Amino acid sequence: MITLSSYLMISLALFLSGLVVMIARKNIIAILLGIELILNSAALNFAAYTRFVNQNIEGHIVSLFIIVIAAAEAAVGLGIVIRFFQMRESIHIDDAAQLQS
Amino acid sequence: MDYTIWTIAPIVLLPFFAFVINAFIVKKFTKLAVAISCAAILGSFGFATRIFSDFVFGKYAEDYHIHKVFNWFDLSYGSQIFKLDMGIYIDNMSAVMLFMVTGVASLIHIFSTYYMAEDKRFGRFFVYMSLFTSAMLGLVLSDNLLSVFIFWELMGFCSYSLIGFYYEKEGAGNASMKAFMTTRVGDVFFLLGILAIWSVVGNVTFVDIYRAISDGSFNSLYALGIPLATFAGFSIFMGTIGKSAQFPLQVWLPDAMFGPTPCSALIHAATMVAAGVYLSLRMYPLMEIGHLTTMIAYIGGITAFGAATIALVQTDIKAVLAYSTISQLGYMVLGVGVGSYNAAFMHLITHAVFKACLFLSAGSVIHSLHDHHTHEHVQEMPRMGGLRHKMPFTFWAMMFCTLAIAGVPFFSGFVSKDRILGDALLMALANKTYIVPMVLGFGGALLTAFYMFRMMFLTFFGEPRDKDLYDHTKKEKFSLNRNFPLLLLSVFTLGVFFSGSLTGQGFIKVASEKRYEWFKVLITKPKVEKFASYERQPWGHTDIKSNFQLSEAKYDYNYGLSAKEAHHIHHWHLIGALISIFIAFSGIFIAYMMYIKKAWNPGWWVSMFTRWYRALQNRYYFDDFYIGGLIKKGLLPFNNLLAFIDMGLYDRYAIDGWEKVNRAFYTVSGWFDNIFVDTIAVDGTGASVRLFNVVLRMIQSGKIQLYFMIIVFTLVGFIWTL
Amino acid sequence: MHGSSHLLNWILWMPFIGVLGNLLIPGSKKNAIRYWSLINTAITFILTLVLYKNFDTSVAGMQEAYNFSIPWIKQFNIFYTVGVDGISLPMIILTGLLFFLCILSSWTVEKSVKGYFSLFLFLQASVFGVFLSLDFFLFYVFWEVMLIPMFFLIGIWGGENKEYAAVKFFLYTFFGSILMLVGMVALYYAKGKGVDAFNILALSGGQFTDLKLSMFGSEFSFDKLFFVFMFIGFAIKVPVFPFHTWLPHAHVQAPTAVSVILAGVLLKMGTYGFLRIAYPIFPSASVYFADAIAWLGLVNVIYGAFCAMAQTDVKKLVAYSSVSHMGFVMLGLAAMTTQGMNGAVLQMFNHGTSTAMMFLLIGILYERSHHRYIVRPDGSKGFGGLYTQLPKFSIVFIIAMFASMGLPGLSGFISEALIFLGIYERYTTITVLALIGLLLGAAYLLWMFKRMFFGDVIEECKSYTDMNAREIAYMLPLCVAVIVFGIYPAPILNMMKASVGSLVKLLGTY
Amino acid sequence: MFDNILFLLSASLTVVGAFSVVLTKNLMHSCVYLLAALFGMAGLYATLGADFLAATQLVVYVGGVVILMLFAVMLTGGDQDKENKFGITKVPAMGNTKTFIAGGISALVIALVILRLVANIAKQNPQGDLPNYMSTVVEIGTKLVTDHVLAFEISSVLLLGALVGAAVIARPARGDDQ
Repeated sequence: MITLSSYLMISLALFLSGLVVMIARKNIIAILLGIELILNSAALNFAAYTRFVNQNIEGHIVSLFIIVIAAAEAAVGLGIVIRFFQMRESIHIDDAAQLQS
Repeated sequence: MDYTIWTIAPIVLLPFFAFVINAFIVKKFTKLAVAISCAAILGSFGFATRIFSDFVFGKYAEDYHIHKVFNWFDLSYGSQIFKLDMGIYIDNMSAVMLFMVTGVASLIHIFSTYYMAEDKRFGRFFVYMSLFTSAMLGLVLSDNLLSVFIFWELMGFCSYSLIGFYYEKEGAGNASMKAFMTTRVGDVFFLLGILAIWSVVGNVTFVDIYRAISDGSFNSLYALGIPLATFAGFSIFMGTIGKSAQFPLQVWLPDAMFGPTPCSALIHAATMVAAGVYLSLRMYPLMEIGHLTTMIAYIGGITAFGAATIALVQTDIKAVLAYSTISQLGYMVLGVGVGSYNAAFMHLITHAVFKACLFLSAGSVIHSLHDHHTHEHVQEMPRMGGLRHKMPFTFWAMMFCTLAIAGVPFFSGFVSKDRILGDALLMALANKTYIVPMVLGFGGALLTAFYMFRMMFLTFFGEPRDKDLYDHTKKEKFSLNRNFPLLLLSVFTLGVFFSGSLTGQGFIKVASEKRYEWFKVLITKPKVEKFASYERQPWGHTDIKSNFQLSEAKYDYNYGLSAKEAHHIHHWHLIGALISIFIAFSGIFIAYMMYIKKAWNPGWWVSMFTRWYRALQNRYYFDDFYIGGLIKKGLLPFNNLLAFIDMGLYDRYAIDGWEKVNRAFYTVSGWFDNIFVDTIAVDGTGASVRLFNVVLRMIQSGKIQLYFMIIVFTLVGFIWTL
Repeated sequence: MHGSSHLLNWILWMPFIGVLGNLLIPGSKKNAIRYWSLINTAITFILTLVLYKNFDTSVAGMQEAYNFSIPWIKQFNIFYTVGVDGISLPMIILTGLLFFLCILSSWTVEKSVKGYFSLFLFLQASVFGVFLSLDFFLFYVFWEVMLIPMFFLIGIWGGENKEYAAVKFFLYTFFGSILMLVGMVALYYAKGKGVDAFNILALSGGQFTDLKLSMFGSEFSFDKLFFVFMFIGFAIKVPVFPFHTWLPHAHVQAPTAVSVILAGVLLKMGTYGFLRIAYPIFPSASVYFADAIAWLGLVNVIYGAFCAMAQTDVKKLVAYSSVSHMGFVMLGLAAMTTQGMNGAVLQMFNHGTSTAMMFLLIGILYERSHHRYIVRPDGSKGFGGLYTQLPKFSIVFIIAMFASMGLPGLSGFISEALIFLGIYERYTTITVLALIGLLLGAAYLLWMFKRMFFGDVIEECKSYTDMNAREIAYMLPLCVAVIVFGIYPAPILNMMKASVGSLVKLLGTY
Repeated sequence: MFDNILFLLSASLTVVGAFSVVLTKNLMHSCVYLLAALFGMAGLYATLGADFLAATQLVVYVGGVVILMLFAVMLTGGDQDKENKFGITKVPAMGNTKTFIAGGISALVIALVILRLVANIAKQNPQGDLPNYMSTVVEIGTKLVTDHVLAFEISSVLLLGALVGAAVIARPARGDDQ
């Protein structure tokens, strides 16, 4: 039986995966991957609630915006990563602990 | 002329002013100072003679007194009365005493002008002598124990100064200190006695003490659990023991011979040491009611005999005389103890005369004998001998005195000593406890005769043992200041001046009783009951001479007893006299056999009694015991210990220890302040900020994952609260 | 303000004028400072004599003519009140005399002359203040102020261990003062903080006899408790036995003149405190504690004498003799009889003169020898044959020594005899034991004298010169005093007898 | 039935992909697994009737973002320093046990919290109407230009900004040799 809970559980699994990736990984790109996962779990929730609870399209639109933001974020984040890599020759997150170069 | 204060006080004041004046001028005008001293004492002698003649040769009354008082100071305030009166008190005894003291002192002053003339401190000697004489006379004139004590101590000071006269010598320092300290032991007791009496009588005038005794005020009063009369009497008698060099405080007197010989004659033979006996006589009623006479007799007997034994082995001429002085003082005390009141006093007077003469003669001998090698005068008898050819006047003077002290009949010493011994014999018969003092007394008499003649024989007879010394000695020429005092004093060693009878006990009556038995008539035990209604006169009062004829005393041959009882006494007195005579001659005979005939060898005796001989030479080890034992092993270590406890322990730990306690306190409080107040409370505020800062800085690590975790947990917390 | 004469004010403030004068004189003009100080103390001494001349000996209380009182700190009813009676007058004269002589004896001080003389005069003023104050607060202030010049005089001009001695002196006395302060404040409150709450005369008379005080959960007798406080405060100054150890240190380290003042005047402040404050204010407690005082006095006498005998330092010996002699004063105070109390006050005066002589003489000797050993630590003689070398000195020394040991005819005897007469009936045992102190007193002094003065002149002493004119000049008045008051003590006794008598009468009612 | 199969497949793909992203040690692999997870997501959108969303998911994520990621990985590949400039050994780029424990605990905690919330929802178990599988494009387009026009415009500006920003940031600094 596919219920709201099923989606929510999947969403939870995605969120937790993203969370663990964000915390456990030291690679900036990997962290970005975690962020993507978390964003997706949020988007899935919106879509699931649209389907099971209030039946209007607003949830899809929010999910859509999430995807847009995720894309923007990925673009900017990866740009930063590249730039950071150029400066430090490293994408280790602990090397990025200073406010000043 | 009647007696006002201005005819009595000069007796004391003349020598005193001489002292004051001389103290200032002695350095520059030595001769003048000496003259002033001599003039002063002769002046005193004049005033004293007047009193003496009035009391003795006048139509005297046996209980007549001159008693004048003035207020020394008065502390009364409101109802609290405290007055201290000082006064002059002259009765028969003090009149005789005054005469003796001034007379002997005058002669000794005169002799000193010969003896001390070459001394570098000629003048100073007279300064001390004047002070001493005035103190002694003051003592005699005193009407109360406190002023007796004052003059007593002043004499002690003079004695101290004169013993330490040759202060270059280390020994003089020791001797003077020893003399002062030993007598001071007695003096402290004396003061205690004064205090005890004061607590009963409220006064220490002789008159009031007698009155209190007759009132029975002393009965049933106790001090420290002892009957008060005994306590006070004993304390005062301790003063006598100290001053009169009685056993066990006799140690100082032989050492006192460090002083110049005339001062030995005056102070340590004739007057000051006799003052102790004088005090005992004055306080005789107290001793009596305090039941102290037995003890006094024992002390007197022991002293008389013990000192005589020591005198046997002395070779220093002055040491012999010193021990003989102790011994004779012992006889006086024995006399006090056996109730032979006037004989004791008579012995005091006769002894003063002949002992002064003996000392002066010894001084004359010593002064003549001058060792050319050591430039010192010779005092050792083994270096003398045959000196009677060189100094005949001295020899005869000394011979008379020796006869007197040895107890040869017709001499004063026999009169007085025999009476003491006779009374001792009587007492021993009546009371067995007195047997020991009696035997000691007779034994001492034998020894006295022996050692005195030993001294005479060794000094004046036989062949000169130190030829060099003998040849350098000039032949004595009669000179007024050297020989006159000797000869005059030696004249007064004749018994007739003191008693009309041969022995003073009625053995052979020479003349009518009253005129010639003046001593027995004048000097009687104070009859305390007579003082019950006695009034004293104010200072300015004039004692009318005609009052002296109030009631004539009679010489009572039978002592106021029945003829039968008196016969018993006379009987035993006679036996005593015979024993004395026998003893005296035996002593002389032994000495003769030993030192003139050389039939008996004294060395044999020495070898027979080696241990005793050594004990005698060491003065029965008294000095060793006192100085070596009590002081060096007892007092000084104790002092050092106490001083160590005081500074080394008490001060260092108990007082400065507070510093340690304080340090502990301030360490703890400082620590507390530092740790709790400053570090924890004050710095803790800062530290907590810093801790916060450390934590926050740890958070603010720039590590995004950490931020993320914080966000997550914050979020969790936030959700949890929903 | 009552009383018209300012004589007491002049006496009290004259030394301050001297201090101000000294401060105005440049420090390089040493002689000017010395002469100015000498003149100043001479004037003060003359003023005290004027006071003596006009003194009415028949009055027991304060002399009306000289009382002077103005408010000082009105809020707390503290007054500047000065007055003189028979107990304080001998002390005032003694103070005037000794300071005058001490200035003379300090002529040879070369170290910071200006400071020395200024502090010395300052000390004099504070001592006068103590003896003249009738306001407890004023008394206390002077009592404390006195410590300041003493501290510096010992601490700067003293011997090799001066800092220790100065600090010890200061702390010891200060400890006592604090207890006294507590007592003073307690009295102030007990009296209701009124106008007369600090007035010694108004406080006295035994009005606190029945007052109770509860503290720490139990009840205390007010007068007994604070008598003990006062007692300790004064006893330290005397010094009474367990509190005596500052004295040898202070004496040994202090310069000559300061030793003289310390022994001659400052110790008397303690016993004066008893007579002026502790006894009149707490008469019942005084009577209650008389036994204890007597026993402590006895311990002082004996213990001081024993300790004195063991000393090898002359000054320390004399210091301990002071302990012993002040014990006699305590005995006299414990007697609470006319003789005893008069004797005690007389002993205060006499000890002041005789011990001052001793210290001055030791100072004279020290200027020649620069040491004070009777026996050096290595066992050799420190002095020997001084009698031969210094005849004048020796004679004065003999007078001082015998006066100190109480030879009749010199001043010490009468006071000691009076004390003994006073105490015998009440404390026979104590008297007997205290007499041993008299014996020991003679012993240690004579022994010292023997070791220092008799025998051959030792090599070191051969360079010593006899007393010079200045030294004779300042010894002479004391010699005269010692002898004259020894023969005829009535002038001093007459001064004090009414005042002492009224105090005895007060004590007699309890 | 189809829905169920689709859901199961998509869900499996998503969850397995997500977990693989977590568990793999290789960054490139993890990107690929992410791709798989995103595919699954698209399938889930499809089961929810969000066709446009599924398409967008595929286009934007799978076609854009993940490719971008792969490029970035390749650009920044190579040897990484094992130590930082202070000489301290760095945690490995793909994490180690400690970091995974930290992550795991965090995940556990938040999982519990969220499960507590989800439990309530599961009890209610809302069941809306099943989707009719109509196209949502019209409706979304209408909504975007009507109700959500502002958000739409802002997101476009955001995208533009992101684009420009990424280009600017990634561009080497002027004068920079690299």
